[in-house]
Amino acid sequence: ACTNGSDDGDTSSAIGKSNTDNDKSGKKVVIGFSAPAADHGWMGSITKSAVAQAKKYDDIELKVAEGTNDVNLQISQVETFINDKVDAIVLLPFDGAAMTAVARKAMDAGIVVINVDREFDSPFAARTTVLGDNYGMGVSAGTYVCDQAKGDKNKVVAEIAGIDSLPLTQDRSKGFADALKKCGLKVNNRVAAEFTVESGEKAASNLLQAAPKIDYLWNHDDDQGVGVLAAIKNANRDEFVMIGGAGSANVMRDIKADNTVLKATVIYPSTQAADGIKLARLLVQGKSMSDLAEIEVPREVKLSAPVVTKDNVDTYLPSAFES
Amino acid sequence: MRGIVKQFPGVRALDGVDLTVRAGEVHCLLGQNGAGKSTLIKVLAGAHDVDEGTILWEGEPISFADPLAAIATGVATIYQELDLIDGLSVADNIFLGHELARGGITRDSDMNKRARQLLARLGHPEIRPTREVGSLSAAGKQIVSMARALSHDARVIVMDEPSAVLDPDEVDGLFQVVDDLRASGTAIIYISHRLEEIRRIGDRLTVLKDGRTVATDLPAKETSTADLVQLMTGRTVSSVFPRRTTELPDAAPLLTVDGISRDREFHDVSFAVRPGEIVGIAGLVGAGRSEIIETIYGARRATRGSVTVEGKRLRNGSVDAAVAAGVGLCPEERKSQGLVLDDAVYRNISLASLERFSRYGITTEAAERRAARQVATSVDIRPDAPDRIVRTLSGGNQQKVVLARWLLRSCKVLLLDEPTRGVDVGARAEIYTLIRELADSGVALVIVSSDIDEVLGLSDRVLVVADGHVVHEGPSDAIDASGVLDRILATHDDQQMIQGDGDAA
Amino acid sequence: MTSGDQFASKDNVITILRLASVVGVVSIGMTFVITGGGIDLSVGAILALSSVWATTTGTQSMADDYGWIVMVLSALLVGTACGLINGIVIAYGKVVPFIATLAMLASARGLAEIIADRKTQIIRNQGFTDFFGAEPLGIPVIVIMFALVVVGGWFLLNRTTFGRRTFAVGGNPEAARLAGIKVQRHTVYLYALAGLTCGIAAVMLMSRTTTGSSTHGTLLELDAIAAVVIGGTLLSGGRGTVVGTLFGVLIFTTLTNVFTLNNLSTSSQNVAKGVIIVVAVLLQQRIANRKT
Amino acid sequence: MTSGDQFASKDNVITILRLASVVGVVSIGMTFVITGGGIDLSVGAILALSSVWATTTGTQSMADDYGWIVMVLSALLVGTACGLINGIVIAYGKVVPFIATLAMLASARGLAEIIADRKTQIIRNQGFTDFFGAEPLGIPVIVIMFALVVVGGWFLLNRTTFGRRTFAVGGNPEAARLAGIKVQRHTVYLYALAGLTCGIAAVMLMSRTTTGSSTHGTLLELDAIAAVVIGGTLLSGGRGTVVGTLFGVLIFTTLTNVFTLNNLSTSSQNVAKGVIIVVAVLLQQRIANRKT
Ligand SMILES: Nc1ncnc2c1ncn2[C@@H]1O[C@H](COP(=O)(O)OP(=O)(O)OP(=O)(O)O)[C@@H](O)[C@H]1O
Ligand SMILES: Nc1ncnc2c1ncn2[C@@H]1O[C@H](COP(=O)(O)OP(=O)(O)OP(=O)(O)O)[C@@H](O)[C@H]1O
Ligand SMILES: [Mg+2]
Ligand SMILES: [Mg+2]
Repeated sequence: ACTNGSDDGDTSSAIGKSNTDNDKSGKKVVIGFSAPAADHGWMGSITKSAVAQAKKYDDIELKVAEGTNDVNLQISQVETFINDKVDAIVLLPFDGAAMTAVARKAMDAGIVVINVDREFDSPFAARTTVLGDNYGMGVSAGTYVCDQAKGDKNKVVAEIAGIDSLPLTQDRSKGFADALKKCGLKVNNRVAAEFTVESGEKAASNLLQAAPKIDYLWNHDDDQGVGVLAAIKNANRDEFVMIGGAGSANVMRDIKADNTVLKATVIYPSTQAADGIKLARLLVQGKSMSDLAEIEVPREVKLSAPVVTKDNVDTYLPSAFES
Repeated sequence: MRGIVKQFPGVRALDGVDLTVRAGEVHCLLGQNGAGKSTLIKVLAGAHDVDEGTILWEGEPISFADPLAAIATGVATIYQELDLIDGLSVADNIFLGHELARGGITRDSDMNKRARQLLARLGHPEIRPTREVGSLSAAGKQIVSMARALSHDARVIVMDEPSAVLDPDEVDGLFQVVDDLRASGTAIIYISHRLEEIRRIGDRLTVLKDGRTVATDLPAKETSTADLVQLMTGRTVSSVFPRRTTELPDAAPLLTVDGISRDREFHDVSFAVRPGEIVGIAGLVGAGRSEIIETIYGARRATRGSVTVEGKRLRNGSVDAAVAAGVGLCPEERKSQGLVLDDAVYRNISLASLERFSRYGITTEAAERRAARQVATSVDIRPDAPDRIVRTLSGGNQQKVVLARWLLRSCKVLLLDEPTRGVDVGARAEIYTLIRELADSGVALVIVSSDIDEVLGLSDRVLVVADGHVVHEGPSDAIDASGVLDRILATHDDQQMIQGDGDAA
Repeated sequence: MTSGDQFASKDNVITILRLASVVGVVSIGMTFVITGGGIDLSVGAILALSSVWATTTGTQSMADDYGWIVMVLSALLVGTACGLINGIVIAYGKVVPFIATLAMLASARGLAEIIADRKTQIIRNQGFTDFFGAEPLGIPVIVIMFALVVVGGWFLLNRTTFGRRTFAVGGNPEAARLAGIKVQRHTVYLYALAGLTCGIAAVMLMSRTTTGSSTHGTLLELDAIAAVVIGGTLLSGGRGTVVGTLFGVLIFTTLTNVFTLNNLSTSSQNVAKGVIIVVAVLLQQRIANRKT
Repeated sequence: MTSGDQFASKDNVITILRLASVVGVVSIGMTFVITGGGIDLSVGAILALSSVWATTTGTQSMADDYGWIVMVLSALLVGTACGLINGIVIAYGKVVPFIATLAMLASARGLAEIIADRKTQIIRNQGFTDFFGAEPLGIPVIVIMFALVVVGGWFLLNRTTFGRRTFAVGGNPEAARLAGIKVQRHTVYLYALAGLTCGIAAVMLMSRTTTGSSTHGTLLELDAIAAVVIGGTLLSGGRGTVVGTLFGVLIFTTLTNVFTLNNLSTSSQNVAKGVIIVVAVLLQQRIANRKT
């Protein structure tokens, strides 16, 4: 697997496989890129794969802004891009709603805005939106649990969420709860961590005390999952099945090795921004998506959230991100 | 004030005190360190609330819930511990709490003007109202405190040891102001440990002992010193300076100061101190005496010259080097330079001698306490409780703690800056004896004091400093207080002549 | 390096000022609290709570009836109320400011999350967005607000009895008390003032983001304190300068902006920022020493 | 409420102690710094840098050759070195501690990110995991380490000349200097000591999470300072208690644990935490007042 991910990492090998005319060098495109602080593996991979994608094209000039969790700062980054008169902006907002106004301003200034992962609040704020499916992620995890439980309504389900104040966490939890409801299960114990290893370990330690017996544990994020697994090991617990989230390479290797409680993970693609870069280039150069009959690039691309288990892990491992 | 009782955790600071003050009189309050004088006036100023007793104002009972109420009624107070805000200007400090303002917006030029008038009235027109108070010397701050008290047009003005940091000249100025106030019908409560001052301006006096009034309404001028000391301490104290009993050995100098200077502070100071010798430095406030001995100690860097102890030259500007060579300094300002206020008494005393009470860096507390207690008793720190937090001691007792620290550390050279500031007559005599004993045991001492009689009485040799220059050096029994002042004034005149010439040119 | 032209362009200056406005306004409030001998860790959380309170469906429907001023007033009120609570707990409860405001941080943000149900609340009131989004003479309204707060803060600190007393309370509270100042009451005012600036900053951030959210202003307290201290206000109280704080805010914001323009990685930026801060302070001291 | 049984079970007590260990060790170092009149905002970042440095491929392959002690030593060394830099900048550069350590925060975390390339570095050395994961007599090794640090810290602060000097330096640096204490050098020692505790805490966190990461210890500084202050150490310096800090740490950790046992949402936890902190401090003051 790739370790530095700078130019030719396998993070980008899963994308851009289709070799059509679209990849031929064209008019120079200046793209501004802004994302939240790369304070965990998934987010780090988002930026890395976007940069790697841009490097593949000699007609793209990418301006990467400092990753930030401060909407005020992120707004001013977009303002700076507008001042700089970039051609396109690929924006993964810290908070979609809060970035809507400034994104609209960019659109009004004639800049192509690609919204990634966290959706704006107005359709006029972005030309195209690339979305991971947070709700779908929860549903996938919940459905997997239902399948495993085989109708037993007494199974104990626990959940370790990510940063609780983010809308995406809400969506994931809601999807999970909705899916569980269908087979008569519910979340018995829920704690929230902060997407970091340390917080995962802390949250899991407390959770394992609160719930003496668990059957299924869904952890929203594979980064914090490293800590969750460590806590499980510290507590000497193995009576349950754990499902991960996001799909890091580490976790996939664990699933493949099949020697921990971790049996599955739900993918949340970290290549969304890379897709955004590609789409931005096409839009600015006036091209269309070659695999579609459509002349225009679609307004919304929603990526799917498949469940990875021991059986299909080999398909996904190459494109997984190193956290 | 009738039957005032004030209780602090563990101490009954005031235990039924009576005090009556009439308009147009200077009422002096006397008592040993820790007798309760400051506490009593803080009660009067509304800074402490009383536990028992009543305050009558023109015959009516009144209660001062907070300082504002007292000020509004007409009590202005100059506190013993300077209560100024370092970061604010002189004028702002004078008018703090009753700023000249219109609709909340300050009228700075008016305040500066009035401040200038008040300072001029106190004989200090040279203090600029816009100067930051933090940059003033202790004496300057005392003047500002007095200006603040005057700014209130109060009916009663309380002065808690206002003369402690002033030199004789300035005390004269202060007394002039006090006389004016008395003439205009203002009542003054005056606290001091200097009996001669009380003789000069006091009308009547009250003596406190251990939180109780032991005598009141005594005539200030007629009561004999012996009686007063008897009332205050409960015993008789001879206030003569202990004289050298043995002949000064003719040894090589222990401390040699060779031509040290600091720009704009002092110039070309040289002298030597032999073991067992006491050298006094006399001069007016602001003459630069403190700077000289702080420079010797390494707390300030000399721009020129050198300091040698036992033939070894000290590293310039290094306190560590001085301490290692056996030099100690009892600094001038007890609060800012001397004490760790929130620490216990014994720990403050042992601070400079920690190595002595530790092995491999681990402290041996029992020995430390024992030794600290011993020196504490020898300078008569009250109450005799080594675990008390220093902050809760009375001003004079805090001063004794600083002194005790250096008595505990066996130094070869001891520099004392105002060692008896705020110390009562009884304890003062004991400190004199201790200093003499130290000298007799072979320590070389340098003493700075604003009390010229004290400098002359204690020391074997005296240096007179004026405007940063040594203007006289000689045996202390060959000169008297007026001789010292003459020498200082002579240089002042010279200076003025030189300056005048400069202006003319 | 980016060419100087671009950096100094009017647009870019406006961008920097706009970015500086939110943290700037809060820093002015913080200047008062720190000069008065305190510290306020809860500013970011209070901002969040104010923004959430001012954008609930309830408030917004009232705003539809009575005008957007309702939203502004609720933000200011909530901010001031939180500041008042801080002040009362500190002045009368005698809880050290660090702990009292840390507790407020946790509580206010928690409450904001509960009220908003962790959702970002979108402002639908067009009047609000229009008013605060306007740019009379090319200068954004929130930059004008920032300027007014700076001027007002400077005046209050340096030209009024309130300012004098703030220095006194921070420099030596016991001396201030003996001079007849009601130290406790003044302390309450100081924290209420800081709360008010959080309310103002909340309105500004609401206009910038067109949202209210419980995540607004995360870690704002550190930025504000850093700006105040870099500006030369003593953390121990008694000495403070509004102009210094303004510089502190602008230095930080400009630094961030320059970094954005230069394509540096966040990590190297952080290393550089740390070094720059220390060097700046060392230089500042050198210069200050030379003056005296 | 959860039944008392579960809360008081031996397992749960061990869980709480284990959770308390990391922040606890750092808080002991912080107690020294704060008692000595300073503050250290960089502890979390130093912990992160130490953990990353000790788990790079380079260090780990050295550890394979020479034993896991190499990892431990590198964590301790890196921590102490960062602390030394803090101390030197503060004592000799005369930069206020808040700013100097804020700069260190930014730099150390940035450096950690660069070294780790933002990846979580997993510890493969079995010896390390086994040693620190062990539970002799049922007590986890890291809890034992925590206990040793507390006892050592108590002894150092209360029974040695070093401790005495710390109180003096924090209480009145000028008086300490004039009493012949090398104030600057002592200040350097204090920050180096705090750095060392960060290194120890890094080892503990590495063992707990089996990783080194640049995100370790995020916002640890706030938790540590809060624990120290709740414990009764004066933020202005001169007064400090190791036992108080221990209590502060345990109160915070227990609170979180109890909340989780009761399935409270993070938001309500935060609101409750804020209120409980203030009430606890108020009660503590009442009791302290009654005693004297
Ligand atoms: N805040 C306090 N807490 C506890 N005890 C106090 C406090 N203030 C004063 N005391 C005690 O009250 C007693 C009287 O102190 P006070 O300051 O009134 O003495 P004083 O007569 O002014 O002495 P001095 O001449 O030394 O200034 C002393 O024993 C002192 O230790
Ligand atoms: N911190 C300071 N900043 C500026 N000027 C100062 C400071 N301290 C003292 N001075 C000035 O230095 C000169 C010497 O002051 P100082 O009071 O130390 O003299 P002194 O002879 O020791 O008198 P005293 O014995 O009363 O202290 C005075 O003019 C004083 O105003
Ligand atoms: Mg007194
Ligand atoms: Mg002097």
